[in-house]
Amino acid sequence: MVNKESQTVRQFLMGLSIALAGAGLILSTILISRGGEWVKTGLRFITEAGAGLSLTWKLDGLTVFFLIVLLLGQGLSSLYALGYLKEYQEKNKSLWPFLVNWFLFLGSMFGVLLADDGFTFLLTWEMMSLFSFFLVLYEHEDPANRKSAYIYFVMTHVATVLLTTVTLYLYALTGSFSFEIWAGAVPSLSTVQLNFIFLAFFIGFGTKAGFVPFHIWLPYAHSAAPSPVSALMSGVMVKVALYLFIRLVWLTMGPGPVWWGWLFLIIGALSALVGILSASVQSDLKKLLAFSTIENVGILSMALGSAFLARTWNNVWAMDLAFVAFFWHTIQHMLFKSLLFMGAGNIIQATHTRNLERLGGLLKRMPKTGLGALIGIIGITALPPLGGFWGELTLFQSLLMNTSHLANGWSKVFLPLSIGILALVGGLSMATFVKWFGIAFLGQARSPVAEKAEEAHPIQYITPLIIGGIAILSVLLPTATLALIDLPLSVLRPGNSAMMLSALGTPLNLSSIYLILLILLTAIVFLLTKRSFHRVTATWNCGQPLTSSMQYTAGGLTNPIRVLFTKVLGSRRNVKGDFAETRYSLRSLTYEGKIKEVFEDIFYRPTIRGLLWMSSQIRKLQAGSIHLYLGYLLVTVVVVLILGR
Amino acid sequence: MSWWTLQTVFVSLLLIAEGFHNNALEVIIFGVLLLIAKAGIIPILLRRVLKESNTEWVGEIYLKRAMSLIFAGGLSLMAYEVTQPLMALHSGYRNGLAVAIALIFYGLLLMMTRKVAIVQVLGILLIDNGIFLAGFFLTQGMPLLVELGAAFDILVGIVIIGILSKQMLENYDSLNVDHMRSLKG
Amino acid sequence: MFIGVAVIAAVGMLFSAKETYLRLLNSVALVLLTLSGGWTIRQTLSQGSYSFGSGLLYWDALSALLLSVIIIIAVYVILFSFGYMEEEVREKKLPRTRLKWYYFWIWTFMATMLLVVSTPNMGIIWVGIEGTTLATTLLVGFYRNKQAIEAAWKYVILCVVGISFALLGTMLLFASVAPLLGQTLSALDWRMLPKVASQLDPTFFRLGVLFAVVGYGAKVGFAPMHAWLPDAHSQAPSPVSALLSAVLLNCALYAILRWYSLARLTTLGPDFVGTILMSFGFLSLALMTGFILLQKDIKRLLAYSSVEHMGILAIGFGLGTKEAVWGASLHLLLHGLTKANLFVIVGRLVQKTGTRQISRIRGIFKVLPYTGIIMVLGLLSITGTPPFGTFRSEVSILSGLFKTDHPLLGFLTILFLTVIFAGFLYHFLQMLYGKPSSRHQPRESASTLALAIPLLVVLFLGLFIPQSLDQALNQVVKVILGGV
Amino acid sequence: MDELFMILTRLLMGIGHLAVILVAAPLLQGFIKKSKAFWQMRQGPPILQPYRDLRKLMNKEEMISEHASWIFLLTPCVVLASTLMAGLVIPGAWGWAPVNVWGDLFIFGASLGLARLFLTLSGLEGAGTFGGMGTSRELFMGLLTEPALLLGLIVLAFMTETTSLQGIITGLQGVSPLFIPRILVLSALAMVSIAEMGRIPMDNPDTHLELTMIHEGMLLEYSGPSLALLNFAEQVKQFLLLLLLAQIIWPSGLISVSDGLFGTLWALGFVGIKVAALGFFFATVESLFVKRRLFRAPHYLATGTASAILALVTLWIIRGQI
Repeated sequence: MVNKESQTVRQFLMGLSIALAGAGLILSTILISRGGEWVKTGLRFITEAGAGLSLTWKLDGLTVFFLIVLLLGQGLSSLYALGYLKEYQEKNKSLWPFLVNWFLFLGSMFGVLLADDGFTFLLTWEMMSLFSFFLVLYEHEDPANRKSAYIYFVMTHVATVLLTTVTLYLYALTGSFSFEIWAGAVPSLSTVQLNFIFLAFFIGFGTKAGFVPFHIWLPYAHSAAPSPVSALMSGVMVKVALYLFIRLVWLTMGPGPVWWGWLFLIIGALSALVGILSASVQSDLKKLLAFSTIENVGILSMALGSAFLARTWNNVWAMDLAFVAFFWHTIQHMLFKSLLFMGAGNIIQATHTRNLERLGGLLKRMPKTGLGALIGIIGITALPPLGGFWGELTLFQSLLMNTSHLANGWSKVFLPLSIGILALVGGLSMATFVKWFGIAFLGQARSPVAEKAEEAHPIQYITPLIIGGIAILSVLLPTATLALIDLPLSVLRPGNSAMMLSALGTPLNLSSIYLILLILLTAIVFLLTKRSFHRVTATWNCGQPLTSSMQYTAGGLTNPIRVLFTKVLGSRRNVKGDFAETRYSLRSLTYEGKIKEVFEDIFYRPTIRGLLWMSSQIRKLQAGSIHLYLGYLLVTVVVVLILGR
Repeated sequence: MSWWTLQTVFVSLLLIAEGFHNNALEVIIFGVLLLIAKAGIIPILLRRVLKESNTEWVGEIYLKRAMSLIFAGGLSLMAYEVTQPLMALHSGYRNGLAVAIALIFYGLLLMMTRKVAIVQVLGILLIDNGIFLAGFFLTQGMPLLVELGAAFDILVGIVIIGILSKQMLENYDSLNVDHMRSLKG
Repeated sequence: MFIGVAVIAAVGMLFSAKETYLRLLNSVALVLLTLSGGWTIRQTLSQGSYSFGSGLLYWDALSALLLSVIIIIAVYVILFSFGYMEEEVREKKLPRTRLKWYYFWIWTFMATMLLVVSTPNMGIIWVGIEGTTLATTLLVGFYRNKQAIEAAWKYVILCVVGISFALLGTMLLFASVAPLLGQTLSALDWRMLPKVASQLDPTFFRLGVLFAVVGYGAKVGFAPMHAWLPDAHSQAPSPVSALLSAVLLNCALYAILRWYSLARLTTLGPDFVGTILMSFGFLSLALMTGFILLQKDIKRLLAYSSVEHMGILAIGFGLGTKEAVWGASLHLLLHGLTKANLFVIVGRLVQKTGTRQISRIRGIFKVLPYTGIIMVLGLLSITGTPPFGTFRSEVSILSGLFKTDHPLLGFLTILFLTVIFAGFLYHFLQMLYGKPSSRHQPRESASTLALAIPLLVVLFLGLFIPQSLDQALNQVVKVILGGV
Repeated sequence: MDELFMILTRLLMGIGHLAVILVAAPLLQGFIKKSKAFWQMRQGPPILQPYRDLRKLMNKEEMISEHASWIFLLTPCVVLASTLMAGLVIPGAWGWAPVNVWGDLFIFGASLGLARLFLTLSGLEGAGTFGGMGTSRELFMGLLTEPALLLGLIVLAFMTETTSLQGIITGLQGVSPLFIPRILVLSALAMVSIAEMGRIPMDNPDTHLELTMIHEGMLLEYSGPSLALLNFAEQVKQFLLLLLLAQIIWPSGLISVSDGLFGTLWALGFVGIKVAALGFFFATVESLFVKRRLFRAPHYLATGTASAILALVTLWIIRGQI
């Protein structure tokens, strides 16, 4: 039976969330259209927290851009959640924990984006982690989800240790939390201090953004969360972390040594490669998407790195291009990743499994979801005509310009190599998503659940289609998108960037032409070939009857990759054959491929083991014997007397 | 045990003597009270408890005699070391203070090494005496209110510990502290 | 005067063990306590200080802070323990006749604590602290089973021995003061002492302050002298545990603070005691991580976290910068509230599930949803997660660490806090979710949420700190740092 | 007014460009078959055979697997269309490409990528084993070829300081044909395009032996017009790759109006000769080598990538910038 009360609550609150998002978007568009100095200088708000502490907020172009991303994400995923939550409600699971934390989570993300001083930042940042943690924990019936949530929260907290340290360190140095004053004090710091601060920021935010090797929590959390939350976390939250890189490292710490840029670039490349490799061998519907998030964050970080390098080599054009690539990709990835997570959500609700090996042939049963997902994978694999490609093109261009701008040095080799890596990543991501889509939607159903799947609630397939529409629009009207990107750019670079944008717009402006031409050509070809009549028959299978077990499995499809990258993935296979009398006639064969979580094994497990060992040693102090305790007392007295003299 | 009683008597007599010496009445009264309380009530109470507990308490020690002697020696050195800088005291009193502090340390050591609950009580009383001795040597007696409070506290403390040890007898039917090791970690 | 109230109440408790009688008497006593105490606090804060009975009792901002903590928590805990103890009696854990003893000792305990915070005299304060030990011993051993008695024994032995060092310290102080102020009671009065602080004989005073800090430190439960604390706090009836953790420790710390603020004025210099405090605090913090990470008993978990928070307070006060001391004073209040609330709610939990083993408590949200909510709040508050007030106090303590350029110490402290957080989170997640293992499945009403009031206060203070409180805390800072 | 005229001319020229590609592609295929036959001492099919095959297939009835969905039907059109899009950025006979903005060299690879995406997807449509096999191997090949292709083009871009293919081709005229980086790049691109064209030693276009086939595996379910389109698209792709190589080896510059009609025709014929020569070359290579195992492919393509990187390094060394 359906619980009426919770239904109305659901509809009302989610409607509210959507309405708020819409209002916010309209408001920001008005603000932007009014233009004015605030884009550069920023509007300030102050809230008193008593005891001489005041939380300060600031709204400038950079913030507005990310706010728009956030609002877009909020609106879309709320719309989706409106349909998605129905299932919980039918299971009579209380929606309150979800709804309350949903709003608080969104609110705290707003806070992080608007924060203008260290304390406010810490406050909102921690709250963001906290409430997203609760959201991840929403499906707590499954112990695995609890574990994921725990890993997530602990990781973010460890990262926050560094952030708190730095914040307080700067506070101690400057006597104030305000970012401006920090920025003013930075020049007086020694390089050692600067580098330490930078590293702390890097690890702190990098963990939240999911840089390799701090990424291990991300696949757990993003796949354990309910799909709308995954969409929000992958689409928006990681971007918030990247935003803080720009706000605190680029704007506050100013130009640093060259190796900062290289760090961004290298870690970015590493993240992209590792992320997509792990994704390609995943067969968990949502884990795969989560890993691909790591990949895209890597690409974004490479864009940042290129920008940093360009600034240190004062190469304005490359810098602008890098940032255009960064913001463009931010928007596109937000759209496509949320779209894909929503598709995954539909599949999961329809089949109640996340395992690709049990899906198949869903396109026939859930055509509209499938359409959305198809748009999604074209976008996420960075193929024309959709947005993902044009972003990468700009990134390539900026890397090239950085290279040719350099007088000499090995950098001229390494920068192009990073492009090569990106190309490899592109190929891998195509393999990954062909697998994701093809195995799930095409061919035959691999299990009864997949056979019985039904199309999801209308809202749940309309939302992805809307997102697809927005994505296509962003390509059809590149000038509008570029105008949006101009906002943060004008904050980040001195001087006016509008002229530059129009000049540099050319390939991006081409995007609309490309799209139209492609569709045109396809249509022409379609019309010219008079597909007079066709017959539907069985697939040719050498005359054997075709069973669903004959198609390639998800594991098999990317097995070549698994074999090629055995070292990186630490993949192990173990095949057990059960032979009849001769080893040429086989009764049954079981194949089991494992992927080691390399980084978990290298870093994390040993650390935790060490920690627990230490605490077990410490616990031995409390042995229960009063004589021992008296001994402690005596020793303490003696030691204090000796030291205190 | 009886040794301790003797010591107490001695300490309190010292106080009374001091009282007569600079004819301060309250000090005398206090000394008398102390004499009654410590040399009278407490020993009786402890004996009562002891009778009920049929624990023979020989050799229930952690440290060997020799070891504990060494420790004691070290601690008394420590006490001297600590008290030497107190130049404001004239040397006799200073050494006396050292003795007193050493006495406190011995008490602690005693409590550490012995297993029987009662001995731990003795240890406390030893420490207590040490403190009063120290008080005597430092300043001829603290303000009366404080002295009284302290003495009262000790008295109550002993009573409560007595009650506890009765309960201990009920539960463990022995006064051996060594049984009580269940609370760990 | 409220000391009188407490004493009278204590005696009154002994007459009858009827439920109605006890409830009535307690309520009356609480009302009187609140009124007189509240009035005193107001007087104190408005005039800066307030004395009573020809200066025999004296309060300044610091005492007022402690006083308010004592009163608030006492009211909360005693009101809670009505229902709790009745339940215990119903479950045949206790004979009804013992109830009167329970309240008797509680109120004696109250009286001693009130004495500690009301007297301006270093000697009397010692008497009071010793008194608290004695008053609580039998409460710790209240269930009279093996473990309870063991805990009580360790408690009383260790504390009495420790405290006696504090007495020695006091005597040394007296010895150094007597030549200046004479052999009178007022020689130990800290309205007098600051005037002569600079002329105190450093040799005496140094020895004295060392003994005093160690002695009272044993009562506060600084590592490694904390050994008695988890035992006592875990074996006592939960309301008593709440009082011990949330109030008594603070009182012992209060004694140290008095010495500290005096020592800052002497020739030893402001940092002498501060350094000792900080090292004790840091040691406690570091050691507690281990105990908290691998803990099987939920009440012990809370007890160890009390030690940890005492460590934080010690660091904060020991730093001696305005900001840090402000934060520490705030933290003292907030930790009291939080810990009291946690012990109360956990006590209820233990009562309903019948076990203290974390591994046996599962699926609280299914069985006791409201308790679950309160526990989540408590978890967040005790681990200093925003937006709770503890976050703010800890941040200002930490920033003190950074400002006195110990960035490394600061980093380590944050790290330890995080490890402790991880431990807490782990245990609480285990308990909150999963399959409820307990046989009986008690349902509960939303009225449970009323128990969360202290936590809500903490939450509110995290978002906004009212003017009055801020001023009060600043006065406290002045008292401790000596007219900074 | 005149800009409208400009746009119209541009459009017309673009259509012409595409038309040339469309017409020439099957011819090239026929020529290559012929030259292979020559090496195998056969007479071989007539050069115009590919046209006939296409026409025949266009009129055949089409069969569609019961498991297939609309993507299966859409694929041929998209593949052909996106291959043509790739054609838009390659300067043709007159050294002019319809799309020439900076960065368009990336568009070439990406458009081929789009084609590959749809092809691999519809390989899975049939729910059979062969399609899956083809898809899996094609994806594997794809991710190996892309770095080599991109790096090779990038080196050229550095050589000529532009990232538009047209600019590169015109720029290459100024570079000596024996310039070492250029040769290295050529070898890299040649290896890549062998893989991309699906020829020995990577793939075997002539057989349907399931152990060897990659590209044919994905096409296995197709028949009739769709098959025609896909084959046609393949031929176009092949032509484009050869054209690109030809232009890199011996670039033909932008013609101007001054050259007159003869000049334009000559340019056309010239390109034809270049491409034909290359085709013959690849036919030879194919006849000399044998197909390799799939897991040898990485080594092969790694060689390609390596030579591209080598080209980069040597370029900087020669320019004295390292």
